Amino acid sequence: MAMAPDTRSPAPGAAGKAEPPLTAGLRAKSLALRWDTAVVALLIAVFLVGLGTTDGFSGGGNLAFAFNDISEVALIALPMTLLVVAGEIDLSVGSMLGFSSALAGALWNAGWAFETIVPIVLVVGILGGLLNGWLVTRVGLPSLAVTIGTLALYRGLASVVLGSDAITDFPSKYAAWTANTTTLPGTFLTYPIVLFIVLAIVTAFVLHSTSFGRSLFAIGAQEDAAFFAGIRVKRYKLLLFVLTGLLSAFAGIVFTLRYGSARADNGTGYELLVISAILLGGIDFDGGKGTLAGAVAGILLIGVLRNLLTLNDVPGEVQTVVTGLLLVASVLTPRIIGAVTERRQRRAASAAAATT
Amino acid sequence: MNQPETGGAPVLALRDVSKSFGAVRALRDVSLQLFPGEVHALAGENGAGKSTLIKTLAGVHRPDSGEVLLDGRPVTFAGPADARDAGIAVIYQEPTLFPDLSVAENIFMGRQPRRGLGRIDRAAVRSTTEDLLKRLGVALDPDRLARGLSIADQQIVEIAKALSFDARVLIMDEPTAALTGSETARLFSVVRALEAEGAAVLFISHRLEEIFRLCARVTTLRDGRFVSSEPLEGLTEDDLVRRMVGRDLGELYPKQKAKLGETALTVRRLTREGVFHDVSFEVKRGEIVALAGLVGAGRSEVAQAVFGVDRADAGDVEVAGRKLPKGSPTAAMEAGLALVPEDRRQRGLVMAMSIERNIGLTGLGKLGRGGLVRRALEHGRAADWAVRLQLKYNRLADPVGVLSGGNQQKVVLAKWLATLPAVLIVDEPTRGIDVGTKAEVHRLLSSLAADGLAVLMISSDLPEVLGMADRVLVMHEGRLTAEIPRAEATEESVMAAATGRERAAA
Amino acid sequence: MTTLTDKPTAATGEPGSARSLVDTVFRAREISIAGALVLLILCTWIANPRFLDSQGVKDLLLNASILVLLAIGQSVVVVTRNIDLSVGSVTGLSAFACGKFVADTEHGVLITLLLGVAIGLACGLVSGALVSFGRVPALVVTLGMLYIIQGLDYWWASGDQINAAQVPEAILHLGSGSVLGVPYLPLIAVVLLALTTYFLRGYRSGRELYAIGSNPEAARLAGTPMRRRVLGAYLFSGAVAGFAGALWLARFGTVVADNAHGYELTVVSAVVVGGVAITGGTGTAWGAALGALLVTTIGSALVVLKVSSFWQGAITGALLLAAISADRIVNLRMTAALRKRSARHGHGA
Amino acid sequence: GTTKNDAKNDAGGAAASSAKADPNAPLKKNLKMAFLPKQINNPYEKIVDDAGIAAAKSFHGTAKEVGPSDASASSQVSYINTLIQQQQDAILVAANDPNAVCGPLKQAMKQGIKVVSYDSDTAKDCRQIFINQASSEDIGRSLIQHIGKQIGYKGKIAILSATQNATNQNTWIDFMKQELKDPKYKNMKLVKVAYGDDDDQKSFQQTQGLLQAYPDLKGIISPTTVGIAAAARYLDDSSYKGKVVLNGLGTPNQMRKYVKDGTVEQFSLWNPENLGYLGAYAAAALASGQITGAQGDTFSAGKLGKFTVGKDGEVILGKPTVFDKTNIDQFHF
Ligand SMILES: Nc1ncnc2c1ncn2[C@@H]1O[C@H](COP(=O)(O)OP(=O)(O)OP(=O)(O)O)[C@@H](O)[C@H]1O
Ligand SMILES: Nc1ncnc2c1ncn2[C@@H]1O[C@H](COP(=O)(O)OP(=O)(O)OP(=O)(O)O)[C@@H](O)[C@H]1O
Ligand SMILES: [Mg+2]
Ligand SMILES: [Mg+2]
Repeated sequence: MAMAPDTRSPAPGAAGKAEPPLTAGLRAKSLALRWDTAVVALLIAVFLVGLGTTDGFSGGGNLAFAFNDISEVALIALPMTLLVVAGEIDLSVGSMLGFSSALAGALWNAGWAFETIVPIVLVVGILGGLLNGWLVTRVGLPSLAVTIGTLALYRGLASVVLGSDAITDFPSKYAAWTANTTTLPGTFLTYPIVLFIVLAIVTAFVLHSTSFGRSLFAIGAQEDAAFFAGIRVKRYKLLLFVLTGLLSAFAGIVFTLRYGSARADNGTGYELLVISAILLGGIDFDGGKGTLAGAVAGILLIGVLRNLLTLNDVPGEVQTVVTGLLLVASVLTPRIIGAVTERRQRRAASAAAATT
Repeated sequence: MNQPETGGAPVLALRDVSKSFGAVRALRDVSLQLFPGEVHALAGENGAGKSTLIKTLAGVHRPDSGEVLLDGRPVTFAGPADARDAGIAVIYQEPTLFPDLSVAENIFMGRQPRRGLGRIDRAAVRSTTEDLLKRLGVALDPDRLARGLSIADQQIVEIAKALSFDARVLIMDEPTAALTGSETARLFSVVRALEAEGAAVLFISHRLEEIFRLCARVTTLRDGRFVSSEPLEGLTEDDLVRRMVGRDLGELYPKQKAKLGETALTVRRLTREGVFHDVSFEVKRGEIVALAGLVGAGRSEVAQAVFGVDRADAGDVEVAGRKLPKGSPTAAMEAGLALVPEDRRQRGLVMAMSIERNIGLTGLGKLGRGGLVRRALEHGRAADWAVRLQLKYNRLADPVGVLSGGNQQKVVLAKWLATLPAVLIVDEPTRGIDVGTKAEVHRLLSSLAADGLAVLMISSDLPEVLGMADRVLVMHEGRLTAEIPRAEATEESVMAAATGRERAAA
Repeated sequence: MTTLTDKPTAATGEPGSARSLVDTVFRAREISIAGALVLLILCTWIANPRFLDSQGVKDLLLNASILVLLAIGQSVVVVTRNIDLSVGSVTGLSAFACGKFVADTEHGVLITLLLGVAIGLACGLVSGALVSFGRVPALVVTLGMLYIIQGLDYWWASGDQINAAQVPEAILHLGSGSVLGVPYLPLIAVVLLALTTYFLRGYRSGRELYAIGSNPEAARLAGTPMRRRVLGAYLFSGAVAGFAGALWLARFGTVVADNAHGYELTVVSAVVVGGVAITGGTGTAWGAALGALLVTTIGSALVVLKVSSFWQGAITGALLLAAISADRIVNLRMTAALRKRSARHGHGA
Repeated sequence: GTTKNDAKNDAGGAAASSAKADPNAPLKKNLKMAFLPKQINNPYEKIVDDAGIAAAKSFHGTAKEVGPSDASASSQVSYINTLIQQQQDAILVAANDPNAVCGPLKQAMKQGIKVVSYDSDTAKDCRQIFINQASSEDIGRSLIQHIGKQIGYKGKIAILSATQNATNQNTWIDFMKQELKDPKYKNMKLVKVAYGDDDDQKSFQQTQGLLQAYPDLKGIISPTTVGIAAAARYLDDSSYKGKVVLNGLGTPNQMRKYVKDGTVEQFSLWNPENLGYLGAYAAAALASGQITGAQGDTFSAGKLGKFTVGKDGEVILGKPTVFDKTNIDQFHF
């Protein structure tokens, strides 16, 4: 039996500098093991496969179309990512999109100027977000429950304002902004997508480099601890719900212009699409984990994959299955990789222990 | 004290067990033997590997190498259920209750007595729980939900749970950390009874006097390595400390005499109905005021109401003469208040976040300009405080959840000290901290006070209260019952006030 | 020594009275839903007495039955702090498969029901295995399963439809027939509800489901066979969904691929309205069943009250929100009252 | 600002074809065409499209059916884009929304792809031809005429429609309302239009609700195959059987049981197979240059004979068939 050595060995790390360095190799390895990196890789792979195998994938404005086609989902997904990181969820986004579209249609039909309609609709989006946020932060209800309720409510309001009408003939000078034929000169980037890229960069910056973003991770991971650290948990959550409402309403306008049709059922089922896109990107539904890059990759992956499969006449139901499989893979793969490395590590550790 | 019979075989033993978590080698070739009818202490600094060891015994961790022996035969526990079935009862360091279930159900989960058709016999569950709680001398209602129990009550439920097993081996990881004297005494008498019945008990505590009071043998760990295993008889506290930390310790309660400055914290007629009433006191700069009392007296609630995480129904709080708005921790922090909460896992730390981010969390506004967070500043802040508090860690980017309990407590302290507060409220600052670190924490508090910090310290550790405080406030059932200056503070006077006997004493 | 108070306050409230208060608070969750339900039915009945004539009651019960079944199944999963979003798809698949199975042949009722249950079990097995053994977030996995099962169902059906005329009379009878004036479907739902409640309250494994939902880490340390229990919950929910699919066929006769499409959110809202916490650990099967009853009754009542179709959605949403908010606010009030009335009573001091 | 009135004038002109029709041009071989139904899983659409695909085979073309699995306005759009990329010769679309599909369809026409709408029309300038199953006016008015006769021109009636936005349904309902203005219906009153969203269960419950809300209801018209089947099923085992008249549009296979057991006396529908067949031929005629979609163009559609393009590029299949006990066994779709 070893007896006590009489000098205290400094605790590892206590000196601060003794911290084992993260080698480039190690960092690369831990990065490679993360799902969000895998999604980016998958996205690139799908893209390359598309270029190589499918005529018409890269040509004739198809890419512009493919990306433009997911612009509403993508726009909503940005604030939703923040919300999910903070441990909440908003299932009412599709309905808010529909409500915004219906309201825009009703006002347009009543002869209002489009320039007036847009701010009004955005304010309504903010109010919708406020209601969600208020019920969650002040009344203290779980967001899943609240937003299932507002999902029904907002969709219902949409049909109240517009009934069974479909309003058309929106001003072409605005509609052109959302068309997949109008792109940033020389690229396949349509304006909604350009806006998405700008907002995504801003969001990434906010989430990963600011104190606000840092707080969101803390709130999502352990709300109590964040609150005890003086973070304004409720206010931040409220803000996120408002942002989500705002962008959903904005997406409603984009949708209305893009399809030239305002209807109460626009965007039905979008909530699950948005959620799947960001979950696919490795944002943890339990909150506190994920990167915006992953979420963006998840969104784009869904868009590109869908386009590619449709081009190859893969029927919709198979695409649905593929989406489902990807979702399952998105959570299962990291777990399997983790389990395998852990097992390998354990074997290495016991081998090391055996030799000492 | 019982010595293990020399011929008796150990009921439970570890042979050359090693366990690593990634790069951290928590246990290296550790052996331990538990004999029937023996109370065995496990000692070591924070992070020495004590909890890891008992989790290995309990089947939570599987050893990388070496083996667990039950009655001399090697066994492999696939999970806690296997260990439980083998007659091993464990009280983990952190309470593991089901908040939505009643106390009785918590105690008997998965082992409820059954009636015909395999149905649970509710009446039996309830009455057995009542008996157990009576045995521990607490008047907890078996039907009350575990949610909202104070840490101490949670610990008592844990103890009741472990006792309900009638186990051959009882393992307790710092069961007394949250308890006060009387409850501890009651626990010890129960443990002695078990000992007499022939159970083997493994006991972990950072309070050395408890080890000496209760145990016959002690096994010491240091940095995951086995140091010694020997009878306590003939050992002094200093010997034990030397085994644990590898050197001699200085003075235990290094209280510096501080000059009292102007009033930093004023609490006036603070009331939260049903919890505490009409609490008024002041803390001056440079002063350490202890808030003592029995478990559940409402001390933590007062602290939380002062800091603003709970809303007080009446009364107000002033920091340096400025009144704080009600219910806003953010405003309290801006005014220079800091609260180290008692429940570090839920409230003190974001367990999944890295050490540096946890420490940075209280200073997000100061880690860069315009809402930006500069990682270098964040890392620097964390590294600085890690050194000052002698934190034991692998990498600052590791999640704080992998640290040992005591080291987690240091991170909470670091997180709050880094805000350079004017008034520091610490709720059980040294709970679960080893003697060495405890002395460091005390030295730190003391020197911070000497530099003009006002400290309000809530503690259930009476020696700590007496050793550190300039003034002792005592609470009993939600009211301040006494204010005792340092000179008059004795174990008797504080306990008298805490149990409501203070009138007789005064 | 300074004496700050002259006498310590006596603890108010006996442990007994406090307990019964606690009990009331938590029982109130179901009671308040039941109250809302009764109120809704009464109001509707006053406005239109036919709402409660024999045909009306029969319709009300029949409408709710399948949702009640699904809500019971879902509640068992939600109690373990998980969720099963695939129930709609499973019900749809099972309904279609059973329809295909019986179409133009003479298969018995029992075998058809068993087929439905088997299909549900298979789906539940996959979801449950992924959640419990793969230890992956339930929401993501079951959302994935929702898509996978739906896709397979569509692919298989490819636009096919089974008509009531093709379904054997015996099966249709199960959906519309009754014994002593009570239709079969609600009876089945009540039986399942009773069994589930009995199991959740009276058996170790039932209580363990609550333990897992309340604190998974503690449940692990307590040696609860978590994987088996969670898998069990999913198997149950899957089996119930499959069973509900077979009943769907019996009830509606006509089945296409997208039966019960989008039903998952209705089921989840029923469960939540019924007081089962989405965060696990609390709630009862009969609360969930009441929630389901309330949700369907709102729908039926609006039609009977001649509310414009355009308003129905909005009112349903508003009522859902009102129901969960009211429940929550009552609960908060009661807890606060409890705090004020019973200061520490449980301590040995 | 920009208001509706400004916008009215700026609607871009349709891609009016300058080409001239050549009625004698032969049908081209190897034409590629695609059916884009409202929803891929709709049994009725399936019958239409399968018949169309078979018809294409008969003139040595290839046709396929692609489409979304939900009947939402927007989901058809990405399929149209794909069909453009695939350079189909013709697209046949049953529009979920007359305007949402417009932009891409115009793009398709610009690239020389012929666009035929069937079953549910798009906006007029977004397609060359609309194959109408029967004139909308005929459908709407005849349903009222039938039910009027059945209930003796007296009592309350209700309509059980599909979704609130279904164009064809709403057009028919408008004609029904116009027909009701005729004095002979003065004792009949349309009390409610309910929406079952073409969802079987929802339609079922709506029927239930209608009957409770209006206990003295005499008749229900459900101009949708899903709705009428659900309503029939509800009536079949309710106490309302035999007391409430149900009429509308349904398929014989779905309704056979209820016609035979007396729940439903009669209902009507055109032959969906012929609809698909005609659609395929019309598309081929367009792609071969036989017609341009202008009023008065004529083309021959195989076994169905000659058809003439009417106003607004509309081609009408014919009058709907009325099914009852006497003839239902002759039809199997
Ligand atoms: N799950 C884990 N993952 C990674 N490291 C761990 C894990 N659990 C423990 N460790 C590390 O193992 C070492 C021993 O920890 P352990 O909890 O056993 O200490 P302890 O002796 O119980 O300390 P304390 O007195 O503070 O409770 C510590 O360095 C700790 O950080
Ligand atoms: N979150 C909570 N919800 C409900 N009741 C609580 C909660 N926290 C504490 N209590 C109750 O309030 C009373 C006062 O508890 P508090 O924690 O303030 O006591 P304390 O004097 O600080 O004792 P301890 O040493 O346990 O911290 C106790 O009866 C406790 O059970
Ligand atoms: Mg420990
Ligand atoms: Mg306390």
